[in-house]
Amino acid sequence: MSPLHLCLLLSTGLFCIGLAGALSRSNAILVLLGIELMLNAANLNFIAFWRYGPAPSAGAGVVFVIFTIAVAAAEAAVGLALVIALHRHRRNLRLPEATRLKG
Amino acid sequence: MSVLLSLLVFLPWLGALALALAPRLGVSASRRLALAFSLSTLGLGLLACARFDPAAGGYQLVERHAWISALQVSYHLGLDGMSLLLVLLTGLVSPACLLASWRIERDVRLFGLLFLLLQGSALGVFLALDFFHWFIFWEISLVPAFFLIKLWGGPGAPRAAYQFFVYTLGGSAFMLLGFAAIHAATGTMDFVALAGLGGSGALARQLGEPAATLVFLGVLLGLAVKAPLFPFHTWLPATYAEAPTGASMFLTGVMSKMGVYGFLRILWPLFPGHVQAHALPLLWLALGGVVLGAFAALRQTDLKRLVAYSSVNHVSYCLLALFAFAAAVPGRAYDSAQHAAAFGGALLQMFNHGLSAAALFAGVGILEARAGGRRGLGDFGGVRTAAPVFAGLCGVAMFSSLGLPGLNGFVGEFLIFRGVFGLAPWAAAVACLGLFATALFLLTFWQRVFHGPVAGAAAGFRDVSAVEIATLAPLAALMIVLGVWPQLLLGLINPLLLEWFRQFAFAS
Amino acid sequence: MPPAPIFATLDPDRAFLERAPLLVRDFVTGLFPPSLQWLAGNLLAVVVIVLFFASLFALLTLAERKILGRIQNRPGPNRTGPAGLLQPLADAVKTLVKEDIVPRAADQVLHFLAPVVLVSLALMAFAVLPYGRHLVPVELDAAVLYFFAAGAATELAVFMAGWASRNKYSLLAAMRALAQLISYELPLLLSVVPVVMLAGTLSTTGIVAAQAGWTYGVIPHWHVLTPWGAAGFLLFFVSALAESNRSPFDLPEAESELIAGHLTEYSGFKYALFFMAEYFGMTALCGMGVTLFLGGWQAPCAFLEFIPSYAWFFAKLLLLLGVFMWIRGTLPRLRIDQLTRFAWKFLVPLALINLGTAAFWQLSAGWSGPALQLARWLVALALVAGPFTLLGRRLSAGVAPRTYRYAA
Amino acid sequence: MILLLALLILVPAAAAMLRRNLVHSALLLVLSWAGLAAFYLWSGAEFVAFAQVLVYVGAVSMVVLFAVLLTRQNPDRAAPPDAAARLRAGAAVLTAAAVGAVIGHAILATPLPAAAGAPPVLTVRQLGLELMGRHAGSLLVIGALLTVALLGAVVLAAAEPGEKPGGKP
Amino acid sequence: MTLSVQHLWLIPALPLAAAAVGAVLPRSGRVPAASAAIAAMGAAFVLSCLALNGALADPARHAVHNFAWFDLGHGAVMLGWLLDPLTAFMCVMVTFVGLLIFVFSLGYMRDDPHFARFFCFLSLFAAAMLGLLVANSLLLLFICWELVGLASYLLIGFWFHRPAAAAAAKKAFLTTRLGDLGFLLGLLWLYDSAGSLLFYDAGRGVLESGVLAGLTAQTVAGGLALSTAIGLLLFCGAVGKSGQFPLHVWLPDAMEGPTPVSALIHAATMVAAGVFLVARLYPLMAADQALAAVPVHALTVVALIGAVTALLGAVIAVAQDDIKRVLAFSTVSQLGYMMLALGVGAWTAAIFHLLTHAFFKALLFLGAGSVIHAAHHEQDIRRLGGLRTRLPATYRTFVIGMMALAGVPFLFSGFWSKEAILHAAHGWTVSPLPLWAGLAAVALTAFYMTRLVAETFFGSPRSPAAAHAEESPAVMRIPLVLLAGCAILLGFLGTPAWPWLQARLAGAPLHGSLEHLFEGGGLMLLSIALVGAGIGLGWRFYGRRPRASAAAADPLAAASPTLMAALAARLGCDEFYAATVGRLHALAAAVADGLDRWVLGAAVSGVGLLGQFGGVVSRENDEGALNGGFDAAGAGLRGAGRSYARAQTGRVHGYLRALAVAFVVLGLVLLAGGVP
Repeated sequence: MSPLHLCLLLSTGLFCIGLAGALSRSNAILVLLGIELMLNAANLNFIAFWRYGPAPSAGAGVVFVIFTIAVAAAEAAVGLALVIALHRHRRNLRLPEATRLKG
Repeated sequence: MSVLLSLLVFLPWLGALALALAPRLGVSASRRLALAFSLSTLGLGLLACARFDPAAGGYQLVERHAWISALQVSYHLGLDGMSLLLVLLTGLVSPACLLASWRIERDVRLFGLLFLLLQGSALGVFLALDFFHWFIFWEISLVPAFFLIKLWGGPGAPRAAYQFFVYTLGGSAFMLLGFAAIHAATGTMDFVALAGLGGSGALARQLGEPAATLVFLGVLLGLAVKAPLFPFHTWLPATYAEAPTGASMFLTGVMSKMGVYGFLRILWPLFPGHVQAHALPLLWLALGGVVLGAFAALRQTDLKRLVAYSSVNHVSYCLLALFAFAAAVPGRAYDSAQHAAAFGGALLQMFNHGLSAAALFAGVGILEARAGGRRGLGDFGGVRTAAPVFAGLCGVAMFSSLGLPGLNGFVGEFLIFRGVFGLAPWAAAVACLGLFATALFLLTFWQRVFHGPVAGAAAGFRDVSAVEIATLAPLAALMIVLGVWPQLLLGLINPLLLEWFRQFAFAS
Repeated sequence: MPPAPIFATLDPDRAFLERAPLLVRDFVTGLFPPSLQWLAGNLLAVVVIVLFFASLFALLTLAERKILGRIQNRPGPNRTGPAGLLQPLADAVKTLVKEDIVPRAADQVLHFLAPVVLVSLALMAFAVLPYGRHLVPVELDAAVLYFFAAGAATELAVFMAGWASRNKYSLLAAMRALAQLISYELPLLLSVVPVVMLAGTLSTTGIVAAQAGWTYGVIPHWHVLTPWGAAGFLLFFVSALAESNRSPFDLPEAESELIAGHLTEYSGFKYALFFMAEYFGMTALCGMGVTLFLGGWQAPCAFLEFIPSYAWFFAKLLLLLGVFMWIRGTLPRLRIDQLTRFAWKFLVPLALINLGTAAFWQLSAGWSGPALQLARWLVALALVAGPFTLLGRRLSAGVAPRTYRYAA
Repeated sequence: MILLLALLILVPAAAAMLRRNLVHSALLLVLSWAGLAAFYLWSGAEFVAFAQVLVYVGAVSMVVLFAVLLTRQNPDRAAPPDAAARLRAGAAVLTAAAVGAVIGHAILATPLPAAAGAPPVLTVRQLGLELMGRHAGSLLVIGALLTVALLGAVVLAAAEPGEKPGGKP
Repeated sequence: MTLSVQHLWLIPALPLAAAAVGAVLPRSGRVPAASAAIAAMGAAFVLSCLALNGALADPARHAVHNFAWFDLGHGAVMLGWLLDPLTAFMCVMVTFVGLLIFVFSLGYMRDDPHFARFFCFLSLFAAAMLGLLVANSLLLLFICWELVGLASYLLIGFWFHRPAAAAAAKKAFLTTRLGDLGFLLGLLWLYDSAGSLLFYDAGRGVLESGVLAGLTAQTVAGGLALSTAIGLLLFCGAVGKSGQFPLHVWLPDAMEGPTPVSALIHAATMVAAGVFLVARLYPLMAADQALAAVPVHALTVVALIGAVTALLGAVIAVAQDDIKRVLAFSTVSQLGYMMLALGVGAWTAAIFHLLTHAFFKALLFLGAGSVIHAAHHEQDIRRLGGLRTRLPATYRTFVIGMMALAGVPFLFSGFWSKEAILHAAHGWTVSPLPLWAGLAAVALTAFYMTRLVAETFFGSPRSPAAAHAEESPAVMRIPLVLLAGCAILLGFLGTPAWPWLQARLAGAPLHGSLEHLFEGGGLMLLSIALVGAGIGLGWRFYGRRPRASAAAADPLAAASPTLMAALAARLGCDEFYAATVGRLHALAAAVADGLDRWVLGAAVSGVGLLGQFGGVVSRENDEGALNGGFDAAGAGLRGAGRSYARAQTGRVHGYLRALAVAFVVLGLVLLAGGVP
């Protein structure tokens, strides 16, 4: 079991936690957080491959992670803004009930 | 280098610009402004006339500047007798058109704007000596005409306007293609240079066959639609009938001359050989216009359509002269009195028809306005009782159109017949039929509308107002003056005729 | 973690005082077996920093009270010990023995964690400050980033404190504090970016090194002495004031605002920790300011180099802290709307403009000759001063007397 | 070490997903993110680590917490998990487990370089050059994305005119 | 005192100026308009007399004054004035008769609101007519020819508010124009062949031997000499203008105009212009006489047309009931006489008859006008009657005119001129038809004129209008008297004993002696007998037992109703023309219009439709062939989408779950597939 395997398994675990959370929780914020976790798992993978991968010095992995973090930040901002809008319209954040695009 | 010609062309456009830039201009002020700019053509035309030396020949007051060097296009304006004649005609007819449109109340500023645009582009056509901007003027003229017809025309105007636009544009497209080929072959679009090439036959050689014939036919088609040459005239009755009076006057008075002008300025000089080779069928077409135009007019009940057909008939006389010239018996010297008469008659007829047809349309317009839009042959009766002055002015126009001696129409027609009889006697004989039918329908028109007991819309018919007199009286006076003293115009074009004979000497 | 340099190669020509801290470190680490020397070195640094700054905190509290007292024309603490010098000690004893009250509805864990996290994060910031030549606890390539990451994390602690207290005033105050922190973090970071840009590094030592040298031996190449640097320093300083909840931006914990803000439900030692964290943060920010703009440990004149570099650093640090206190004694508190408006409508745009100015400065680095230099200065000055005055005028025009809804 | 980090990452994450208290969840996630930052640091990606802290711990967590507080409902009114929720949770765990199994199997079945070499050295300078060089375009796009996201978030979250600000009744 | 040819233009110019004055005068300017017209006419008469005086000094000379009208750069178009006895006599006649008629009009048109306009038009006519006479260029002649047509048109349609008048004006103009087309073609041909249209131009004129020789030398289609062809075409104009068969139909209708107009234009002057034209062109027309091998001579045609017209007009006149129409057909008949004379070579006799006819026909028309004026515009002779006592002056002058027309021997001018014609016809060798037709016309003329006088003046009034008729004023009576005098005296200018007029016209020496008076006495006796028979028969039928009432049947009609009905209907000429020429024109118009509307319009529309069709084809192609596939795919997609939409619950979890499950499936597939 190489460190890379471990890292990847760690990433898998994080991903699955995020997935399970996103799937199971009805609260929109938590779903978003689950998705964030999944994104983080992906980031973890990038770093792991950058660290242990065949061509570690390229720096592409890190750059990718930086981009992903930026995207995640944007996603969080927009997602949470959506959550607030949703809340304003529906007075709750239960996603299973939010099935319409129109408020 | 004088800028007189540029001024001539662009002053109306400047007027249009001025109107465009003055959105708050009142109705009356718009009319006056448009009229003032329109009159500028007459003033400048007379100035050009004074500076023009008829004896010198050739193009005068030439302006030439390099323009698009890549295409060897230059801004080239010039004046010869024919151009001068038509510029003067434009100068005379345009103010009359605006005066005839005096009663328009809706969007006067736009009307004046479009009209001045139209006037400027027509002048451009008459003065341009390079195909490039000649064609631009030629095509631009369609746009204001289209809108004038469409926006101020009768109930069928939109359709007529589209028909007019598409038909003429379609014709021009062929001409454009033809000139593209010419440019490709010779590298120039300058009329003077091309006329030199055409006169020596080099143009046809450079184009080669069958390209030369195709180009010839393309250019012919473009001009034939505009003139119009039978059977490409079908757009005309509807258009003239639906257009507002002022536009009808300009269309028939000036724009139809653009086609004939094109025949003389482009087709003849560039393709003398082809014109000669195809003269006979063309002569038949012109005859068709003369005879069938007149007979078709006989059948019309709409006065405007009637006048429109008379226009077909009259313009066809010009073309008749041109083609008879070409169809002349070979072996005859190319500078006989008959030739001179034919060409001189054609030029004179252009001018005369411009005056008389415009006046007739103005008269019909007055009738229509008084009758609340009705203009059927049966809608009137005894107008002469109610409006003797109007009847008198219309009568002068009608008899001029009919070719009564003593009025201008006769001189042109006489010269045309004189020439045509000498060159193609049978054509003259056939054309006499048209002459008779012209008299027939015009007198029918006169009898139905002006004679008889007061009936229909003639009841309560006001006699002409001051503006209407200003519209018609100058035209009528000119008809009489030119009928008695045609030398006034012929003096301008005589040297031109001789010059043309020299040019066309090749063809014989 | 990269191992810290243990045996610093010291320039033998250097004065003893300059080398003394390193010599001490080398001596102490030398007592440990080589395999543990890196750990010992780091631990030593931690211990020294904690001890030093804790005592500095004590001194600062005293100094502040004394200075404020003087400013307000009163003596300040003067009973405990000679001239009140033992006052901090007394305060410490008092807070330690005071009952730790935790509201029953409070989230026990978070209520406890909040001050701890806050203090630890505040302390972490000290790790990357270069206190003197070769005197940097952790030599990080992305040190500046680290510093601000640690600073940003403190917001979390504020939230925890406010939320865990289960007190609506606490929570609201925490939210306001967060809003303030977030608002001012932006100009703070943006004012730093030009420095990073011109120094070309995120390393604090690198930044200090970039400010080395003197013109004519008397004018140091500190960033603060360039147009953009001066502006940047001003922005940084103001933002730092707000970041550390210092007056005139001390709304989160001001008694007259929302009781005592997120600290309402804290007492005793936890309260002391918050207090300490605040001073730590203030000190760290001042240290960073010194590092970024005031040349770090660099002496102001070439001939003053004989004074040890750490001495210069702390001199500057204390000077800045003194200004903090001076301002506290001088300026009235801002209203919350003025506060945010000031951040978003003045500081952020100016910081962005300053960024452009710095870019111009960098681009015109190649200009040579006195005339061009003068032009460079004038242009940069105009780029900075113009917007400063214009925006300032606009801002002051905008700060109209507030209309009170409920008060008379 | 890696196991320690895994613990630091996974346990708070799992706890966060399980907690019913949203604030706790958020704070736990912050912990998890901090663990991730530690992992990055351990992996030698200093810059990413600090960026992770700055962005996640400093910013995203704040946004999340703000959202939580702005949309706070009366905790007493929060309905206990009903059957549907339980069913969903079960299905979720099952799905996640399946995904994990597949990925895990894939990972384990893939021969990967076993030996860990020296951690690659990537200074901030190199990273900056890399970003501004090969990835300059992407950087620009990301910048644009962030700007748009910022504006979008503002627009979405802003109270519509005529509406009472805030979500409280 | 003479008028030189250079100043000959003054003769037409004076009335023209008067016309211009009348044109610009307002409706109320009655006195100035009339005085200007009469003064101009009087001055023109004086000038004409002076010109005659000059012309008679050397009758054989054709004094000309030519000038260029306009210049084409290639030879000018020339016009000119010509002064010879023909011109001069005609001018004197026109101005004199015109003057009298102008004066008569003062009375006749007194009550008309358009009095000024009337004199304007009359002056215009006079100017054009005089211009026609003095022209030394066929072109100028043609111009004036058309202008008199215009004047005729305007004057026939003077009461244009009456539909009949308007129609008659149009008919007159168009019918004459039909002839004018031939004139124009002939003119063009002549111009083309001769290169000039001047009559006399120092040897280059078209009536001079040099040019004529060239014209006769050429032959055209059918073996006709060129001069014959041109002459016949030009004669077409004369046929139209002079109301010759077959273009005579307009002349009776022209009586819709005011009676002075009928007198001046449609009796005395304009209709004689055709005769004048042929007389003027006589050298040209007669140029082919020397040729033997030609199928037909121009003059032969002229003579035959004239003969037919003379007979036809006289026959139809018998059955007309309108006083003016009777006179109109009589004019047709008399013009036929003149043409006949021209055709048989007696052009001087033709002009002699033209002049005498002008006076007595003008007299008759003015007398009729007087009757009409007195009888409140009642023109139907059946409703008149008994006017002898009421209108004594009119009656006397009218009878003089009637006798002159009927050719009552010796005393009346008509006798001498008619005898000259019959004499010439008798001498014509080509065909006897002209003589027989002439003789028949003599008898018929006497008959219908007797009928006219008897019906109008004898018996008792048959209508209130006639019963209350009053003699016309002096202004109308004086011209009648003067004309009556002329109608008697003029004949003595051209008696065979002293053919002064003929000699002067021909420019030949005068050989007068009394022996010649009864030359061809047999023919004269026959003619006298025929006149007597005509008058006697007329008196027998109409004079002896005057008609009792307007409704009473005509005695002749009672005898032969069919014939009289046909004659009354003018032998159906108008109907025939309406059925042929009119129908033809309508057909041509319909064809032209139909061609335009349906064939060419359809062609254009066809092109447009073709374009549209192309568009449709292209579109169908797109839709059917290309889009069909897409459409099917689209439909499939839509169906799939509909079913898929059911999966779009809007539940985020569902999507996420589906994503995860799909991922698992994909992963399993990949793993199972052994993809590395």
